[in-house]
Amino acid sequence: MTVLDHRHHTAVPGWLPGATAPRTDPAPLLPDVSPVRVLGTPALEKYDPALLRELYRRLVVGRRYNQQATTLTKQGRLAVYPASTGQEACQVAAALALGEQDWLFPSYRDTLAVVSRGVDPLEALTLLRGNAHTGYDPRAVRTAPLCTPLATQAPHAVGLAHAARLGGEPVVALALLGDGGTSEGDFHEALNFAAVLQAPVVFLVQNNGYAISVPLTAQSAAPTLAHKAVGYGIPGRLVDGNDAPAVHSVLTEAVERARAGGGPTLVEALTYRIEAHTNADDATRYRDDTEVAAWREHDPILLMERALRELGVLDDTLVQDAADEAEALAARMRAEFHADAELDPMSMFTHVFAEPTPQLREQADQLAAELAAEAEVGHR
Amino acid sequence: MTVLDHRHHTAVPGWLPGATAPRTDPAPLLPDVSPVRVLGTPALEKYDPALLRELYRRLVVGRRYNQQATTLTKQGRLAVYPASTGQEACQVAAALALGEQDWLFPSYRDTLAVVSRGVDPLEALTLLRGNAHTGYDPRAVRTAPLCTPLATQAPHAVGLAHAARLGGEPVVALALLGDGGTSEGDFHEALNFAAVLQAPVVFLVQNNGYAISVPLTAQSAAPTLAHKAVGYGIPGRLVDGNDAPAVHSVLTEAVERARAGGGPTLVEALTYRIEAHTNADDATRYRDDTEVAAWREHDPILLMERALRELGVLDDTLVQDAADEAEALAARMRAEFHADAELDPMSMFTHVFAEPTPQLREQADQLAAELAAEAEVGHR
Amino acid sequence: MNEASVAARAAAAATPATRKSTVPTPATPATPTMPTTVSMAQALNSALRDAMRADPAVHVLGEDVGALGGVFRITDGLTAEFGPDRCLDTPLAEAGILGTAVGMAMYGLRPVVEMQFDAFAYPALEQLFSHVAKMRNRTAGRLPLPITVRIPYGGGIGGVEHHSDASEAYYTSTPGLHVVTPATVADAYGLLRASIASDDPVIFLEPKRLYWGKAGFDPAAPVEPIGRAVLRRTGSSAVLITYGPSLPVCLEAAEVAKAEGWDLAVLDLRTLVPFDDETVCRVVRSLGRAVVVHEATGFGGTGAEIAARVTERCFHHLAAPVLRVTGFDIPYPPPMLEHHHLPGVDRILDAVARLQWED
Amino acid sequence: MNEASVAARAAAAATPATRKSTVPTPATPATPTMPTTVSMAQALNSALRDAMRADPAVHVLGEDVGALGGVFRITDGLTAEFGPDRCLDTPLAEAGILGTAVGMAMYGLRPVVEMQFDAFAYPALEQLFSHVAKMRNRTAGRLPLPITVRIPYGGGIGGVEHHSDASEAYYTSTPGLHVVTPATVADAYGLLRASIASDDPVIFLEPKRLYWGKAGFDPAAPVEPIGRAVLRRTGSSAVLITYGPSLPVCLEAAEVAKAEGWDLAVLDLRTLVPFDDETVCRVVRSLGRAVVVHEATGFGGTGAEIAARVTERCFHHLAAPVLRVTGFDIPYPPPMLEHHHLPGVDRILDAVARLQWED
Ligand SMILES: Cc1ncc(C[n+]2csc(CCOP(=O)(O)OP(=O)(O)O)c2C)c(N)n1
Ligand SMILES: Cc1ncc(C[n+]2csc(CCOP(=O)(O)OP(=O)(O)O)c2C)c(N)n1
Ligand SMILES: [Mg+2]
Ligand SMILES: [Mg+2]
Repeated sequence: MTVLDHRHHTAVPGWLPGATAPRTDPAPLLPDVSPVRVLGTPALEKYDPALLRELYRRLVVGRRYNQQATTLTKQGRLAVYPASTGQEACQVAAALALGEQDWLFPSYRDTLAVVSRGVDPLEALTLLRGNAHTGYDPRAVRTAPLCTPLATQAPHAVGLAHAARLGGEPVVALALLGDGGTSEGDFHEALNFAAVLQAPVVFLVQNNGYAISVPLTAQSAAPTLAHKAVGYGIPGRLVDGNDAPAVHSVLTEAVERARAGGGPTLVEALTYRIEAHTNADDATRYRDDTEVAAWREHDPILLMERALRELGVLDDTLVQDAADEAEALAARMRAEFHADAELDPMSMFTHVFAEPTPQLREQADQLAAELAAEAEVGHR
Repeated sequence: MTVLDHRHHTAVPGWLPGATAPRTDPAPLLPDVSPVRVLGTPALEKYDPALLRELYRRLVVGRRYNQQATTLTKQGRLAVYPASTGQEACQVAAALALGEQDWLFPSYRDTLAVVSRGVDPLEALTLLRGNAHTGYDPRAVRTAPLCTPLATQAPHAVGLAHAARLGGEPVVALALLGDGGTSEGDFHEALNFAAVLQAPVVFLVQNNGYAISVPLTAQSAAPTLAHKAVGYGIPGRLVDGNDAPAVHSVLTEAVERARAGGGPTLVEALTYRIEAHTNADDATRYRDDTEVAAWREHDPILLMERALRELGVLDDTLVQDAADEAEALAARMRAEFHADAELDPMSMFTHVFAEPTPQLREQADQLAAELAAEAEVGHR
Repeated sequence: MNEASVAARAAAAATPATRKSTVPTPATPATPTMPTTVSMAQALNSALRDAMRADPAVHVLGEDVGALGGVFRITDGLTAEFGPDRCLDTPLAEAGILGTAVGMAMYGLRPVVEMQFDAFAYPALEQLFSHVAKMRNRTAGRLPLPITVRIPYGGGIGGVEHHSDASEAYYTSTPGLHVVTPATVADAYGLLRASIASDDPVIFLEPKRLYWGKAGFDPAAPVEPIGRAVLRRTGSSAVLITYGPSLPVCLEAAEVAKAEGWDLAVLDLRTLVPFDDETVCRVVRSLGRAVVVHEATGFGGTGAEIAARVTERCFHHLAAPVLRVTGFDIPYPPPMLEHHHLPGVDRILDAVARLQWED
Repeated sequence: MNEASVAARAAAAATPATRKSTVPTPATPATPTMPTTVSMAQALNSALRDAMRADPAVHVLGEDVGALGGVFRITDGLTAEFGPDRCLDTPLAEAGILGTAVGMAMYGLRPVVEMQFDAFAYPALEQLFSHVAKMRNRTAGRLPLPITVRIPYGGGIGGVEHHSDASEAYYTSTPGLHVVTPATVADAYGLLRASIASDDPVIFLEPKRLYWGKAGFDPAAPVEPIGRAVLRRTGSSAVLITYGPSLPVCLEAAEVAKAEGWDLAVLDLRTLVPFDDETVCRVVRSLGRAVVVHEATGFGGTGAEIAARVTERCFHHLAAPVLRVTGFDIPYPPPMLEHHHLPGVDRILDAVARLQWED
């Protein structure tokens, strides 16, 4: 069967005057302008308590992961760390909304989502530690490399999802993006390709209010970023990004629609970057502490703990268990990152091509000779 | 006064939960899904008859221009011609909607708009004749060079409009684009910049149903291309692109809103490319004659003549006058293009930089010597 | 200039004795209707078709590659034979096309991307430089990207601005990319098959102005692999080192040079990356004089690399500096002037004359 | 390595006698608080400020150039002094930034664009290659684009992937662009002022790893104009030809070489386009031996052009081939390995040793 048959170049429907009805009804594509929220609302009661507890546990562990990684930068064990502190609900819900066969396309800020997907922190953090570009096997864990050039991972997600669909596999790709990333041309091209191909892909924009120092008001004049969806003919959804169950349910719905052949969805999650852009950034230059303080009140873990206790699905034991697991992870990270990374300079030549070119072989020989000479000197 | 004061990095409004109302009300931004049309409707009666006659006259002249240019390709006097036959209403209305101080940013298909703006066909067509890249003085005629890399002229229009606004001049920029061009990243980035800067710029997408061979259905899944506007927080408008007064009025409204500080507008005009993509294209490979025939019935000149006669603002004399002017233009084009273009190979070096580099001077000397040697041989 | 005769001459000049195959034996036989004399465009079309027949992972995507068959008809008939799933008319967005191809390759497909013209590949350069060229390396070999990016390049066809850029330097100076450019009909087929079969990304530069030149051609005949230069004409005086669009003019110059007493060899590089130092240096050392010819602008052009590395490696064999004959350091001129920009026979022979024959 | 002392040494090595000014006399005096010893970052900041004071047509735009002052603080304080109209935080889209700058320049402004890092200029390459580099030419001189594109480039600062590309070859091989790269504090100021004052587009490459090196500096002191190379150290054995980020390591190598009996000259190109053939060839002819040093990958790098053109022009003065010491032909490695990739003193001296001293 030809998947793309519906695109066959037959007549051009709807473009003769008198037949200008839209190709898609825009109404269902438009996001509700009040974001989906379930914490603190009766909707929460419909959730599986096991899922709620799982989300909570992962949030707590995730927060500790963020803190530990930030500490490691101060100790010089990580070169740089873009923390997702405050955005853990998005990170954790993104990982949980995917099945094992699905693919995650993270950005540099999304190591927590990668870790939540089961990748060891030591492997997830090589890029930021500085010992290797990508520390995990993307195919094995169905997670693309952390992507730094903004929005460039979005078309990759589309291509992978499209290929999987052509191959008849029920794979969904989830691309993580920031509010700033939505301004890049690649974002636009990816959403348009996804819509035209009806690729099983979900785009999650974590709108944390800033692209480094640039606030959203200087980034976009859209009613919401989710409103961008209608321009591609796909549904847009707005969700409280600090409400883990809400993010999870919006993403799950989008993932399942994509898996069922319903095409892509754009989800905007409203959240906040509590830390500076990275440890190298000075956030006092562009935002007030009062703003941060206000968002600390809307902390995803605080909200979650309060709501789950109210609902009666969380007790002190579970809270303690989560805290213990978090500490265990932190301890493991400290131990692992305080050991020096193993480095092999010759590896620089190994994976440029399937086979090194004659030129690379020459250059590798040159470096090997230099290293041998240095070792010689060191030895003497 | 600081024009961009409203973008000052103060608080981030609307992003704390409980305050998630959209930054712009989306409703007025959404296009009406039935395109604006005035021909054949009572609305036409509200138009200034002088304007209607002017539009008619220009349409007739424009059609003849398209035909003559196409003929010139067959005679080898133009290297290539992307005709706007069938799209004359958009071309003519675009030129007329602008004041003299305004700037037009045309694509390769828009030479008729350039000519309608007052540029001599000989100058407007150098690119397609092959003797020079740009034949006119863009500053003198406030018309950017014909742009071939798709959508790349859109950010130029934004930058120029923004600069004029900063300079306090009431200049509006109008960028012409095709349906295919809306898929490019530059389209997206330009619209976003325009919206954020509130630049006085209007984007007119001539949706002629095809990007070379690719039909709109394979280009976009949007309800209409005008729906893309809402994702930038600017108004989108849909208009019958073969209805010259309707295009003129939608554009004029957008231009005047921009001039008054109301920001950018995206206009989609529904039209059809009657000829092949260019004379080098074979349209039978991807579309049916029946489709073309249907659109010939909805011809912009046919529609206009019928409606104006009905309204009683057009008579045989005016029709004849327009036809005469069209023939005069065609005759002038034949005469001018049948003369060989004057060419100066040394001009290749003149405008690379303000001052030729030493390297370019050497290379110019080399070419001059070669030409002298050739002339010598020719002379003997 | 007669493209067909030049191409035929070029094909004849190849040395069949040294040929060996890297092209995988097609699972299905080559198009049975293959004529014995075909244009380079037809050979490329056959290569795509045969590759798609041989391997279901091969997918073609780009602008107008479907019903139209591409503006140069290189993909003619592919959608008809393989359906739109295998040969996809994409939306008009080159970064999107290449980025989508990256994702497809991550999944395990073997995408062949068509860029419509040289300058229209520029929107995709971020995807190319930051992902395509680096993905294998940045994942320690775990995510190779077997993508072929076909780019019709160069001038000489009367194209208007942005349609004639010889853009190879952008690719050759980017580590992680193979850069291949055929100059003969047989190489067009053989090198494209080899590029598609390669597990590394290949920038496959198609010389537009050779598309219509015809030559006798047998798709089953093996060609030299990627990475090997081929001597198209032997000679005893000096060697013209060239590739792609400039091979015919070099062969013509060598012909004309005979009258001036020079017996010029002509070396067709075929692959710019990886560079065939061995063959190039062997020829240069034996002759002691070399001129590099390409139509791209000279400053920072690929010819600079060729001249520099040949000089580094053959210095004491050189009777004269390695000279370069290239396009001028200017934006590509309007079509009516392009013949003044492109290296012609006279300009090549002027350079040969400067090879210090006196000593 | 001590950046400050290297920069100071570099500044001291400049030959004041040959200096002349191209920097327009500022309408307003230079920042009165200018300390006598400043970092390159501060000098660049002063250059922007002084240019903006001198000419209201100068506008700065880019990502985070406002309140933050840029990630490297080069635009620090500009929005505070000139307001957001003159120093604009743009949306995050490099093609949009450069395309908007093109439109601003068409209107008559003199935009200075900041690209945040080398690899993040790639999305803007279509605008750069197809418009910025060509606009003057394609309009027969009627639409010059006096745009300066500032790009922090190169490695050595422990940056993660995509933050350390030495991308100059893409720019130097594009006709229509000037390419300037300072290596000293004084040049950072003087060349940036001259670039902004230029009526042609200038790619202004700022060596990231020299940002924090300090040197004594007087903004009123004239520097050599764009297009002139400067000998930073005289020598009698051979010359190291370099630019931007590699100047300090070349000066260091020259220092170390003394112990091995070589008296090396060090030539700082300062401008890659237009190239100063005159100065470079004068030095090479007088010494007969040269090594080109840059950190960008070697194959197709700017060093190839330098080696090729120097050889073409100085062939009979050369005692040895012009050698190149460059980064390897690999994607930029992770920070913990970068010192193995970047040319160091030993690698440079190894090349010097290969300059065939025996004859
Ligand atoms: C193409 C590109 N341009 C610029 C940068 C530099 N940069 C890194 S992060 C960043 C801000 C991103 O903001 P956003 O998308 O909102 O993500 P966040 O950091 O808030 O998670 C910028 C400008 C980049 N990585 N890629
Ligand atoms: C960046 C870029 N990619 C590809 C092309 C080649 N090309 C020229 S016209 C065209 C189709 C444009 O379609 P559309 O925008 O609908 O305009 P139309 O030709 O219908 O007026 C294409 C693909 C180009 N000019 N620029
Ligand atoms: Mg953000
Ligand atoms: Mg169209």
